[in-house]
Amino acid sequence: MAENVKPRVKVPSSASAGETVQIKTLISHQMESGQRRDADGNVIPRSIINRFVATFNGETVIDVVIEPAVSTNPYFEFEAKVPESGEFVFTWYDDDGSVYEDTASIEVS
Amino acid sequence: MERREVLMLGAGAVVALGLPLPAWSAADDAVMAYTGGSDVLEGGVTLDAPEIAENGNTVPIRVSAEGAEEIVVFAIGNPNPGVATFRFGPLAGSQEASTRIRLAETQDVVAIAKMSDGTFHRAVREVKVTIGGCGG
Amino acid sequence: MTRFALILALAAPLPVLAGEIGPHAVTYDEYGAIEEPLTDRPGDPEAGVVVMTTRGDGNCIACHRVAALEEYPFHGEVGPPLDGVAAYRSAAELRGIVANAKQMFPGTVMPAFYKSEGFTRPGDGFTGEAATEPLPPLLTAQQIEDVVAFLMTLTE
Amino acid sequence: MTTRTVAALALAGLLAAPAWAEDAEERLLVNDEIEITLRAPAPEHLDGALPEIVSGWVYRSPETQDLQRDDFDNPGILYVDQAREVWNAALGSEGKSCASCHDDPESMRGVRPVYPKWDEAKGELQSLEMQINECLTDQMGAEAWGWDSDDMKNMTALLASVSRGMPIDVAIDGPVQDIWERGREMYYTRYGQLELSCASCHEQNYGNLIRADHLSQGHTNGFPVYRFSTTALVSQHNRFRGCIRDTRAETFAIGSDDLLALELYVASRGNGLSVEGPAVRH
Repeated sequence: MAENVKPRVKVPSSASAGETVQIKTLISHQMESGQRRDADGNVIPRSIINRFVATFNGETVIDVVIEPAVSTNPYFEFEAKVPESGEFVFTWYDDDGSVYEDTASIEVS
Repeated sequence: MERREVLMLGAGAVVALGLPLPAWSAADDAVMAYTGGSDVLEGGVTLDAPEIAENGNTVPIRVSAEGAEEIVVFAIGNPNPGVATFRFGPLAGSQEASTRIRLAETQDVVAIAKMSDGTFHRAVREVKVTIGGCGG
Repeated sequence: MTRFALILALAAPLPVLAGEIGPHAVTYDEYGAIEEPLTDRPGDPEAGVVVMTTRGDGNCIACHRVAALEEYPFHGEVGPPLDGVAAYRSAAELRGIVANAKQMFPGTVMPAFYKSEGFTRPGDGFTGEAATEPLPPLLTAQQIEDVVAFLMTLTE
Repeated sequence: MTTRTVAALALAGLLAAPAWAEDAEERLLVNDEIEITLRAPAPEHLDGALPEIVSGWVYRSPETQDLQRDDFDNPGILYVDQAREVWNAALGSEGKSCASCHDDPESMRGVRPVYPKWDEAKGELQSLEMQINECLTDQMGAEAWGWDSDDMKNMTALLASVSRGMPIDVAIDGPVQDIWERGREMYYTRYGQLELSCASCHEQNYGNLIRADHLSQGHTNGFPVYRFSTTALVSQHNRFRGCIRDTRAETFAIGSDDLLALELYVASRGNGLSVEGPAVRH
């Protein structure tokens, strides 16, 4: 597992039914591209987060396939529809098999 | 300046002059592989990116295409042109997303939206990646 | 940088090629100009363009704007624009300025491109490590002549 | 490159000078609450060398500037979060955490603006790094952190973040005066084969482009900074070291008395600008 991987998510705590809300996510990750070389000239192996998925109450909001061209500390911003109160689940998949997850609840009135 | 970039820029100028395009590059193969050779329409998708990126390691981009099932982003001048594929689910509030990407050099960034009716739409933005003044 | 590192590795003491005036032997006139070309071979303006636009070489456009070099992106503003410089400077003056501008303009920020000693904490290229003087100058005698030849094409 | 390609390039209009600073919205309100002072009167000790002092933020592109407006967008805050966890961890033989003596990190508001600072008991000028290590070794019974280690950069970023908006206010008189003068001498010394001083770029040419780099006044109020070039936090000494190396000089060691003197002098040039760290730079 890559070191010090820590997700952050920004989701409003409340919304009205059917409203579109803005979501931001950021995760600390080196996103080693597989293109760089170390001091001895050896290629540093690729090690990235290759997929990011956001769901709300089990339904998909966005599903992103990530290539090494996404920057260190991957950032995503997008919008979600919230028909009722519930929970967002954010999942990041690492090349090394690690899965990082964060959740956020929203109260819909 | 890399040869590939020179070729691409040259191609841009040729298009501007209304001359026939030269042969496809490897990057175009990636686009072709994605669209399966279908016609790609201009417009219907928006790609926002800075005209000049202060550092190629972190270039903010935003893609948007109303009615898209997914939007794929290619960085035509990178060693591997693929950047990201955004698939929008039933609870997407819009077919829009922002992220930060790496660009190896000045180049065209391409967004291709696959619409729910099966058509493909394209937007292209040139991003100039700055050259620092210091160091060798 | 790699290139400089190589030269540094190969070059102590400094070789001065036949038909060249080494950094020590250069004569500046009272205004800081160098009348005599530094090499027997005339400067090549096209080679001068490469020196002027290559990071790690002269990289002149890091500080100077040159309209004739517009196809090379990003020109700096630290020094004056060089458009039309040949209309008001002689080759001897330009040679002197490129070799060591401080002879003409004391206190200028411009580095001396044909100087090999007298530095404070001289380093081994961009490694941050110490280096022993004399150092190879930033540009060779021929590169200086190439740059001067290009600058002399900037008549307007 | 062939002549034809060159012509094509010219037609494609490749050259465009970045001209962003003048258009940038010149206000930085972090998280809609922390007002950052972007311009301040030059300190008297500068004797008119600068008409005013200006934050390096002003010279960055709008896209880079925007990342500093909201902590969520600022990648440097990821490292602040890591330091918050360390803050509460018992680290040494004494079983104490930072929080054991200092409560929460917010209680450290006001510390960052006055460093580097004279330590009366030790009789030495201390950077924030040295003070943190003094806590680790003398109070907590822990190993000192490397000056440029991740733990250290993260912790200095945390301490900076809780003082954001406060004016830099380092003392330059009394016992530190000689050190400050040594720093000033370094600032104006033209090092290396390129014979460039700090002043060559950051006093004589701020606001000008060097190639595509928009030169700033070189203040340190944003340190540690998150730099795109390394996509990591960068300490003040590391940055000084890199600049001096880029003059083709024998550079100075991180943590050396030389760089500490330079740190004090450069900090004093920014007296009056806000603490911004972790700032975002290119």
